Amino acid sequence: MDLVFALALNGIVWGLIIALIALGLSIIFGLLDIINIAHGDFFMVGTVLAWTVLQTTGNYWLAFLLVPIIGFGLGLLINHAVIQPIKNAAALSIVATFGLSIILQESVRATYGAAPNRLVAPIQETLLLFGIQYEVYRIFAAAIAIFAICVFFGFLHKTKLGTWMRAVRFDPEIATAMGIPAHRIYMVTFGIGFAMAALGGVVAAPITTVDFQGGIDILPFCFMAVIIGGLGNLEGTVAAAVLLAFVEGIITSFTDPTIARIGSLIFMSAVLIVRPHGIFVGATR
Amino acid sequence: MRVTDTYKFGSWLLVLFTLTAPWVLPLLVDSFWVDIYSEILIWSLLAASVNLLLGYVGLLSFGQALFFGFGMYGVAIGVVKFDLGFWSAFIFGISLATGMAAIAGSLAVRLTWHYFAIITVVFSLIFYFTALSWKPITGGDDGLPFTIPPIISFGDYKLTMTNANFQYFFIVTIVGACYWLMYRVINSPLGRAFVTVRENDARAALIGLNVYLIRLTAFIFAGFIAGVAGALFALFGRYASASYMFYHVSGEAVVWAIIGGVGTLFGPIVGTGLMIVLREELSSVWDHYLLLVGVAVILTVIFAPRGIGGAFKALAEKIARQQFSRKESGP
Amino acid sequence: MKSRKKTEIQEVIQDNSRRSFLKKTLTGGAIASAASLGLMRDVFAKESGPIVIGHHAELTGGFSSWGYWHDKCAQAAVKVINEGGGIAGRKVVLETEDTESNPAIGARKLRSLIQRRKASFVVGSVHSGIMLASIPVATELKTPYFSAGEATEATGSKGTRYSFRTGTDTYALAAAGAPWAVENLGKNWTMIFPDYAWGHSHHAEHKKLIESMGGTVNDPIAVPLGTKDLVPYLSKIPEQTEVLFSVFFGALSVAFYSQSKSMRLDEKMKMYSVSGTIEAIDPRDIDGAAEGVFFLENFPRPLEYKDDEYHKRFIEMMNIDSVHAEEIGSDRIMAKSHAWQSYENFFALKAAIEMSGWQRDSDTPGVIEALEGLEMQNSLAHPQGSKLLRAEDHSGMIDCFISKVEDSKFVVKKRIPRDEMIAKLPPRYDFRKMSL
Amino acid sequence: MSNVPLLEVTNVNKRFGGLKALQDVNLSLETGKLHAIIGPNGAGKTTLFNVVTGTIPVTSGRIKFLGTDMTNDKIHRISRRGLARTLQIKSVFANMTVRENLWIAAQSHHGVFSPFKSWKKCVRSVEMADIICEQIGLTSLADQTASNLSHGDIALLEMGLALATEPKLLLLDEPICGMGPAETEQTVIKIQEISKSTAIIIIEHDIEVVFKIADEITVMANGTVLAKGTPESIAANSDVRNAYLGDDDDD
Repeated sequence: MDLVFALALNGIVWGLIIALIALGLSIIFGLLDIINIAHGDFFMVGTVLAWTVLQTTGNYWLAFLLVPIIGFGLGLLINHAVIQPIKNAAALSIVATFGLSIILQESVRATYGAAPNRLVAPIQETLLLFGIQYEVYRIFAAAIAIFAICVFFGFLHKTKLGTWMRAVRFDPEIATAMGIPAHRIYMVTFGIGFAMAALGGVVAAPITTVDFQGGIDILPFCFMAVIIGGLGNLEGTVAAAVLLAFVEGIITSFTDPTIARIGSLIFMSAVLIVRPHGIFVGATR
Repeated sequence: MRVTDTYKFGSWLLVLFTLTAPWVLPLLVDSFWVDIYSEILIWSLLAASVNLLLGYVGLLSFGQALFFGFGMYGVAIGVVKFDLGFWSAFIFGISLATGMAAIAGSLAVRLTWHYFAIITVVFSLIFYFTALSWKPITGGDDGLPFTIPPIISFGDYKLTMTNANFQYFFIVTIVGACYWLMYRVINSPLGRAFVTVRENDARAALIGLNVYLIRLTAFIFAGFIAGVAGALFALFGRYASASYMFYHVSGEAVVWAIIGGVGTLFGPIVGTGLMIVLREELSSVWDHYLLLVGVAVILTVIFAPRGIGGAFKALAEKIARQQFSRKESGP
Repeated sequence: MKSRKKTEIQEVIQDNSRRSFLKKTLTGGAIASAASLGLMRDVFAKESGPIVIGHHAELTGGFSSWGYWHDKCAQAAVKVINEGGGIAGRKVVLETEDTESNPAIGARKLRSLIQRRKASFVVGSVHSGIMLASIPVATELKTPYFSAGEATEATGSKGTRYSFRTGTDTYALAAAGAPWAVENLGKNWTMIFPDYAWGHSHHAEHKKLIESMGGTVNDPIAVPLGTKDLVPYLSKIPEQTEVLFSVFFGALSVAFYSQSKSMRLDEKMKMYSVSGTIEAIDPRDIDGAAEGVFFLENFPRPLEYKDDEYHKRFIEMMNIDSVHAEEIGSDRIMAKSHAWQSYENFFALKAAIEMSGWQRDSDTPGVIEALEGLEMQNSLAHPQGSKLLRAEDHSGMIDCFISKVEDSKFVVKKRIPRDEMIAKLPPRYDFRKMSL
Repeated sequence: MSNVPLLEVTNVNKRFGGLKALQDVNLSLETGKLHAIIGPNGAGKTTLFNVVTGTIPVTSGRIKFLGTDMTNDKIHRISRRGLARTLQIKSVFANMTVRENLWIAAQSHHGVFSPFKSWKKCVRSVEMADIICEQIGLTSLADQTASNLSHGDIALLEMGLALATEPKLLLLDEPICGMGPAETEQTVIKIQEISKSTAIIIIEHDIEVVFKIADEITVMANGTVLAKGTPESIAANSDVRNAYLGDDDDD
């Protein structure tokens, strides 16, 4: 029985990290109407940047600060070079981001190399939790994720830029008519989306290792959260990510995990068909 | 030259090349290119199935690899587990893919656009994971190699795909039949209905078209084409593997279709051929040639969203218009 | 030829091929006589251009950290061979194609090697899927194909007369390591692996052996693909487990070692694995995550555990240090337990080609017959050690090593000599029944 | 037969969340007339069209067309029963030629979508397309892509799309909205011509036009029917004058 508690807790912790990454995916979809296939690679770039910061400065804590900033910059750059030119053909965004994903993976392989590396967590202690030795770092990681998510929602609701972002998401035409610089909002949004994925990378790197293909596997999970939460529904995304990891954590202790994984994919299809706006209806839309 | 003439000329050139390739290619370059060309033809069917959906009914499927995989596994499992002959295995594979397309389609085409793209990925992921872990049947990620049964055997005389020329023409015949079928369907009332739905689904329903049924028909047809591609590729490679069902394979097919030009019949062949040859040539030159592939994809989307086929069409139309106006202004 | 200055290397190789030739002729039989006839023919035949050997490697994609070394090995082998006068006096041309770690592309690249680059023989992939996709192609194009993947099928149910492997498969790895591990590490085993073929076949082969030795095997834990967080799976490992056997690959492997370490699993049980899970990874880079883990290896990383001239020269050629197998001037770690095959297989081919008197592709059946049962002596051509390419199932019978990571260094605890392996590994297939 | 009303709307309600778009709408329209529905913005006119054509489901109530209940039927089924409509925001198949546009509309009512026959050989629909082309006066533009047409021609083409389905009832949603005077006049003449053979319900803001062409007028306000009658009786109705027309009179 203890194990179930441990797994449930771990599910929430892991879910919060996923939520952070998925939130980036969700705002990019919600505002720019872009399905970002390269989002997993944004995460991966975050892990690589964290590794680089650690190698050059020897200070892990610096990565928490620097990497999101670099990520934001990269996001602006990519938005300018790739996303803005296809704004009128958002239909093709999947294809463009697919190309972007190839480029990001291959650039990392060309510079950083193909061998995986481990990043040692800045906190090494463990504590006995419901019968298993649990890493303190994970709890810290969850705290960082919560903090970042709160900062983001605070930004969205309390600042002018955030209000503008919500306005653009609600109705871009009216927002533009009201004098909101939609173009700049799109830029910032993409930057924030990248920054959040990159921060997710820093937070998760000590758990998942650093590898140029590290984004491939994280992507479906983020999509699950975004879809079950409702495409573009930010609060829903966070809730769904935590819920999914929590439920999967518990299910894993009873049944064959691959069946659990397939089960959650089937659940996701059902959500898409029956409730395309997610299971949390009426939250924000 | 009128637009249609330019088209006809291009198509005839393609057909002529295809029919003489086994003799022309070894003379010009190398016999290896005959096999590459067969492979391009097969993969172009996968791109064509994407094109059918995106170019003709306006649905972006990111999961066509699922039906490719079903066609492929149908053949491999048919041969390995059920001891089927060549044709029965081939038909089994295609039926499996088409059947799956009917099931997946009946759910997927309720959705459109982004939602549709995502659900097709999800469907292919479900079966990708299943195939990977179901080792006794699928061989898992190691895949399922098999020995190809003879196509026809009269006593000692056996005709198999191990004969290179025969294999080539077998592939050409099947792929050709698929393109002929697509050509017929696109120019049929049904094909017009596809385009109508692509253009404006709300209006299409208001003039009495059953949009759901039309989309479903297109989806099943595309699944059938992808299934044929998969079955052919299994026969060509004597191998089936779950890795062909991954969404990256679907993604590549989308890229090929878009680079070739969606909404044109032969666009997928052009796109697939170009990308495969490009990869083949670049890979021996530069280790990180994938960077160029990625850049090429993005540049196409930005500067030629209608692809090579679309650009060609526009050019042909421009030439035709110029000649037309010249004729008008002439004495 | 005579006037060319003989290098030391040349001597070693010639010495080796002479010796194996001698052995062949002495063992007698049709193959041997064919080989000696071939050799006679070779003496009188004229050179007819270079021999093209293809290398089918994972230069990009998920296996590229291994592929780098396979490529380097193949280049070194061809260099050595050409410096020593080539094969049967003919220069060797190496053609390399990248499989992108993807079976679809791999199969195409194999065709490219054989048809376009005109390779008469192919030294192939370490990726099991690519290997299995390639064997039917190679067989049909009647080209001998050496693979290095661990899936048993390649030299088993899916193998053909044209497929060879000098290294170990899951069958051999289990036979080599499990008996020692059951005796020395513990009798209660739990196996954890990703939910795909590689893991499952290791599980199946090990389970059989462990149970036959009176050990207990708990329910296996198959981790779904794409998992990042292993805690839910690690926490399912039963308390009574004495030996935790894991088979992960690449990044997931690193994740496994670090996460199991941070859960202090290594304090409760012995951890045992195969070389593939730590290949191309430096225990120092993963900061002690692999500390105390036992690995079954094909080739020890430090020089000291196979301290001979050939190993030393091999290390020099690879430009790696003699303790961690790290490339000098970069932080790449050699995939030593697998990559040697991409070096040695060229020499196996050299020996067989010279024995059979191969002239052109139509003579290839002779090479296959010569490869079947080929004895290879510990030499610069075979720095991994003496080995036998078994006639029946085309499998290499080699020495294996069980190492423990201590202080981020591999320390060999036990060497399993190849004769012991031969005894433990009865052939399960006989490809010689297939026609050529 | 003649006793059966063309369209019978009984107690239809439509709610969007808390908003009541239609409240207990009752309407019975006879065949062979040109009906008009007028009312201020937000009166529920377009919503009424939407529920009648099946674009959105009703919350409660029944809709009968030629005596058959078709409440919440599928859009395409309703269309095949003989109910065609145009949209307020003009919508045609932009990348198809005028002829193809009309052809597909005709074909959809001939029902057969053979996957193998060439579409150009479906003679009946091809002829139908030509006839409609003539009728709406777009014959000279028949091979033009629809996206190249002028605004007025698109409105005509949309009407043509509806006509090609050989409807028994045609719903026109602001057909002359956004047209210049010349185009308006031309279109109004077309509508009058069509009304000789097909029953029409028209939503129109241009009161002048409505009173000129309509046989019968229904006035809607706040989601309910306020009044129904001949143009004369509507003009004389004091409720209507107060609620709606009154403002016009003050000018």
